[in-house]
Amino acid sequence: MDFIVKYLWLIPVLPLAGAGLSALLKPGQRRLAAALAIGPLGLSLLLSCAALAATLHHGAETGLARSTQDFEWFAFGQSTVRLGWVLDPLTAIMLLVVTFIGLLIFIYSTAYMAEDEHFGRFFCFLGFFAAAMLGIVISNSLLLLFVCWELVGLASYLLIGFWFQKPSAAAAAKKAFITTRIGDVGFLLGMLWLYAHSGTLLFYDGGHGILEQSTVTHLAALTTIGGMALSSAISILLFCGAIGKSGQLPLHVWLPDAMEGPTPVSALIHAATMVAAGVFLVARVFPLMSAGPHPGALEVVTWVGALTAVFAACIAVAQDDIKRILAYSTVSQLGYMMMGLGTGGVAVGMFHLTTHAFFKALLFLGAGSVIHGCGGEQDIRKMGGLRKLMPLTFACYAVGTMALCGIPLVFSGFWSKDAILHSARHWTVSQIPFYLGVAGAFLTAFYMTRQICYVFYGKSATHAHESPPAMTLPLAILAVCAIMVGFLGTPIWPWFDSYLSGEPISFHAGRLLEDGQLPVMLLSTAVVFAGAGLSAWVYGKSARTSRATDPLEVLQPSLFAWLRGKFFIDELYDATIVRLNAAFAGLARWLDATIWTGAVNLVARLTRAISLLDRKVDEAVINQGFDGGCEGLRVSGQWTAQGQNGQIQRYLRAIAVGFCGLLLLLIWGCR
Amino acid sequence: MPSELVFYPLAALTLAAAIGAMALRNLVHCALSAAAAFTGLALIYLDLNAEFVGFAQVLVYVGAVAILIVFTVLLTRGADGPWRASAFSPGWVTGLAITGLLLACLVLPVLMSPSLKRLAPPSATAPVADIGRQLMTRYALPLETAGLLLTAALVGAVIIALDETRPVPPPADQSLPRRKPQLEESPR
Amino acid sequence: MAYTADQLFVILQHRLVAMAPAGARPLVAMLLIIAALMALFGTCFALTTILERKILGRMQNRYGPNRVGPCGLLQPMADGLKMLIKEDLVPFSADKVLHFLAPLALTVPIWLSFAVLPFGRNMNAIDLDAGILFFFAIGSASELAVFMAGWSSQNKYSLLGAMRAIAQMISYEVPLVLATVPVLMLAGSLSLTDIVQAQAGYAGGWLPRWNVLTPWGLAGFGLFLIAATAESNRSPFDLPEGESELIAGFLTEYSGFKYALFFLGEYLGLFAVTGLAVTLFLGGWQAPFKFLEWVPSWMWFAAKFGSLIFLFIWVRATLPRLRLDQLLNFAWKFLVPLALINLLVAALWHFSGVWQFTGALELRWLMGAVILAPSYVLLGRALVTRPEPPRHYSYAL
Amino acid sequence: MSPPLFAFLVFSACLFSVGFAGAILRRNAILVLVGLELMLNAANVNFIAFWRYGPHPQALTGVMFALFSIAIAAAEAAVGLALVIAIYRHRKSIQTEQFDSLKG
Repeated sequence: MDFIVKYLWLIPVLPLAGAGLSALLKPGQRRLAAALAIGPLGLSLLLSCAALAATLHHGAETGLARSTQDFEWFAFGQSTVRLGWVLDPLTAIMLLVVTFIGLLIFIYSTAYMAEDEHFGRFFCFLGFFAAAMLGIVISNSLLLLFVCWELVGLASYLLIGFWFQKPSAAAAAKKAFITTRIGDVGFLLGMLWLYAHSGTLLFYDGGHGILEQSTVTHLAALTTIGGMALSSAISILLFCGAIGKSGQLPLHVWLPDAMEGPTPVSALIHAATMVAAGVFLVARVFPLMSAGPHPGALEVVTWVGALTAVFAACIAVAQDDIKRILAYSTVSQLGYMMMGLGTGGVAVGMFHLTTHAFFKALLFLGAGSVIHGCGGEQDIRKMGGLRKLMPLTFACYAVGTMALCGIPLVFSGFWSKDAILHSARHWTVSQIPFYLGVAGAFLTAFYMTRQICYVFYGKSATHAHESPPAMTLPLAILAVCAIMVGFLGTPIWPWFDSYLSGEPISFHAGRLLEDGQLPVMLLSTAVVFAGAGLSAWVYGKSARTSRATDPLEVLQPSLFAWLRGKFFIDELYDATIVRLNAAFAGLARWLDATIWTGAVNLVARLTRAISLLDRKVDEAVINQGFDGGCEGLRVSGQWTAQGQNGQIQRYLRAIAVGFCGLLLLLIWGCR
Repeated sequence: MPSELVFYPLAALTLAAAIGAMALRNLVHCALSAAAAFTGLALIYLDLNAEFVGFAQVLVYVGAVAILIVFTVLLTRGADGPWRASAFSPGWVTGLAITGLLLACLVLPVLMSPSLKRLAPPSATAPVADIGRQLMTRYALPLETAGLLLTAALVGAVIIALDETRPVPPPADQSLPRRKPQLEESPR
Repeated sequence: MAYTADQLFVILQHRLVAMAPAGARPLVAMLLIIAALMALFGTCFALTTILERKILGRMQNRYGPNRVGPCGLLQPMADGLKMLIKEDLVPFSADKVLHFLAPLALTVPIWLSFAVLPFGRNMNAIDLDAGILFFFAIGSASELAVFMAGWSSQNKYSLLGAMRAIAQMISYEVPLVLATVPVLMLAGSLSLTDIVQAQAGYAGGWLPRWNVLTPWGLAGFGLFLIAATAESNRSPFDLPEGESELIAGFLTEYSGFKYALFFLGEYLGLFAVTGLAVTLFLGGWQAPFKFLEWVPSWMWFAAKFGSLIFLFIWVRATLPRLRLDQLLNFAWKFLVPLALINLLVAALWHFSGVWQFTGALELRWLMGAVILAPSYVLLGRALVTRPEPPRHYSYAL
Repeated sequence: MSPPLFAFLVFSACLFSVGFAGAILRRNAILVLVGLELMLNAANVNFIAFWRYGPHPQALTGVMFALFSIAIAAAEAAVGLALVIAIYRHRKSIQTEQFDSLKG
């Protein structure tokens, strides 16, 4: 444990070094660039496995395994800023998820990007992204986490705008960057506020860290505006950052646009890892969030998550772009995770994060395979019948879909979603999130089935082909994982829960029947089958016949327009915030051009008048005196300069005479 | 134990060689005379039991500095030779007077202080091992500094004396006389 | 018996000194040694000249001198006699004093340098604390003598030869001394007697602890031999006297006895560096095997000395002469860096001397070889100038 | 019978003066440098003599000083003579009175 903690920093530094090296490569060295991304991440994966093994081993001995390693970054005045990294179950599980999925996506990218001109740059950015993400995961300091957080933002910007020649890609990159910055302002404010009260930003520091008992109780005891506990206020500000990064309402607008990036990027960043960073942040600062008798922050998290889950699922129903549907689905699932965190705690949210990472990466990579096979086509209405042309992709995609919908007992999504719904059912504050969650589950099944119908059934419209093994192999691996991971957190054998909390684990089949588990499960199963069945009934026919108009559009044109237009949130922002901003900018320009310029000109005129006066005085009085002085100096200088005639031997003589004088003075003068 | 029998003749010879080095008209003779003076000094060091310094003196001064001087003399031939009107600077009378003053200032205090009349203690040696040990301990920093200085001097001397005005051979196709195209188009 | 044979000359000297009156004994002892050294190396000089000529002859498929005395062995006597009775020519414009002093200034210091060489157990004239420094200091005086000879002749070939000789001797003195430094470092002494003592004994009971039997010693021995060949102006480094280019270099204007003195000086210089090589690298007078220790120490020295002299003659017969730029490049760009690297290897060898595990010796050897072999190859590569690419003319006239 | 200490000091003073006279009187820059070397050597004689006659010869301070002085003198000679050669290249002369570009 100590050993692996000592070298934990290697996990992010290895991909970073690989990225740095590959930045120096010539454009032609494609194999080397890929190797420099994949190799270090493979090593990081091995180290992550070792870290997980260490926590398991250590956890078996002493309960919760957590050890940290800190160092001093810099000191100003009396106080020092310390950074560090932490290894605990949360870190270990997240490390494994990020490195494993990242590695598969890297391998997938070698095939997907094989034709791209800037292959090396892509892998350089991917490695950089992986490094920053792993930095977030291991950091033991909110400051270090924030730094990596911003680096992740940068990497995301670079990767979304990878095809920056496309104006839409450049705009999407900018949008993603600026939108997440809005959330980060809240994050930064919360961090500063926290530092002002606690004096440290380390999470765990032998009892002094911000997540440890003494600080948390101290913060929870203080109150601030509106009688809210200080810990809750700070947590809500930190949660703003998570809203931005995880695409929660109302800052979700960037995430669907981010699909302009290459599909592996969408899979890696906008499905599996980066957007999960917000969830991870909430999980990390959970002790702070849940402090006090009335954790207001958790209520905010729950409501935001529940609303986002349903809201995004609604939009996904009416979209046509295969990646956009998945993007809204991601937003929706992230809402589920937030809800799980708010109602059920770290384990519930993190479990859904883990399962979601696998099956959403699978879906995105599957979508990428479809797009690759169809020659860059993304509109699902123009696809069809791919089931026969791309059988392997279809099988994997189907597994991913079933996992996302939560088909019972076998697929991982069922178990993690069930855990969230179960905890929402038992939430004491309100039952509405539970019902919203059930509605979201229905919608999820509905739109995913719709997608399957459009893409894989019906008559084939394109000449698609199966993708190369480097793409299908990661798909297969992820498909297996998407099934298997769910068994880590069943109510019968809640390994995931006990691992994160450090409690002993037990196998207990009867737990399935206790505590209202069974009704919730049955309800969610019924809802899922209802949604899938309805969708299959509606679209199964139309997929075969007309594709131009959606059946829903025929039924409910105005509702469908709202959904197709994503509730016009972007337009709302354009009309309000962006226009307000432009108005303020115009005002500022006017102020600058008239008032400030006038003032500056006035000052300039005044200065010129004064300097004219000064010049007169200068010429008449000072120059005369100065010239006289200079003349005197010049004459005396000329006279002295005759001694310095450049002849070294003359100087030597002078030195000798002086030396003799000093010697005589020393001998006889100082008696 | 330094001996009068050795020292006085040696001192006289060394001084004579030094005066020769400074006064002879032929530069090569001057250089060789200087080398003789350096050798004489080395022998005086040996007489004073400073073996190591004596050998170092021969190695450095006779083996290196004298050769350098001789080389410089040969490389700067034609600058001035024995055929020039005077080998001495103008104003040599005052120069000699100043030298006399300097000599008096140096010698008089020595002769006037009685404590300097003492004789040599019976034995004092400078074993090489002790010198080496001290160079590596107490004088390690000066030793390193001297090494750095010598390296810098080596590089500096090479760079200063490097002949950068040596004509660079022009590229192959420019060294050939160019055929002038306008020759054919010249008006008749 | 073996002891008597070993210390034969020492005992002889003691007996002879004991016969002198008490007051004059130190003087007599000194004079005896000087006389012995002069006689020994004078004979050695005579023998080497005839042997060299005969060996060269054999190697060049001819007989060599075979007319004077049995098998031509009295040839040196005849040559010496000829030199002595020849007229001593001094050019008209020569600087006569320096022209006279130059051969003396060359020969005398070299005689002095024999004083510190240990020829056998207890057989050295003086055991100086800084013996090797003395050796090199004295050796550096010969450069000035060469210059004197070249300059005082007032002949352009003489001057060019002298300049070449000085440039060569200065350049090769650096690798010569640098090749010696590891030996001094490892022995921890500048005294030649101590250096021989440090090579006593047998590693593993059979391998003599001679310096040449270590990686740095082997490399250093090679460097030393090359530099020594150049220092004594022998082929293939005989440019200063290259008769096909410079007539005879700084010797052009010398004849008769003065020429003989130069000739003597050069051979004595060769003997001195050979003796030093034997002392530094080949274990001096130590026997190569334990069961051969009954052979007197001075005989071992003589055997090693003779073998090295033969090696020099062999090299002279084998290798062609270098060009001046090749010569200087070889010294500064190959020998000096390699000697510096060898210094590092010697230091590693010294500090790895504390290893006790089995296979340590092999590992130390491997370490030395791993550093030295690639540096040798790379430096050699860098030294070889690539042939110029074919000149390209855009158009010909 | 050893010579008294002041004999060495007078000798070194004389040597110093000879070197000094050469340095200020000779017109040839090389000989100016030779004069400087002689002056340095005169100082070395003092160091060695004081070491030999001093109360603590085992401290070796004088010897050490002389050794470093020799090393520095070698560096000085190398750089000085290189300068002479460089000047000769530019001016075809090494007469000291012509080196007066640095006059006031």
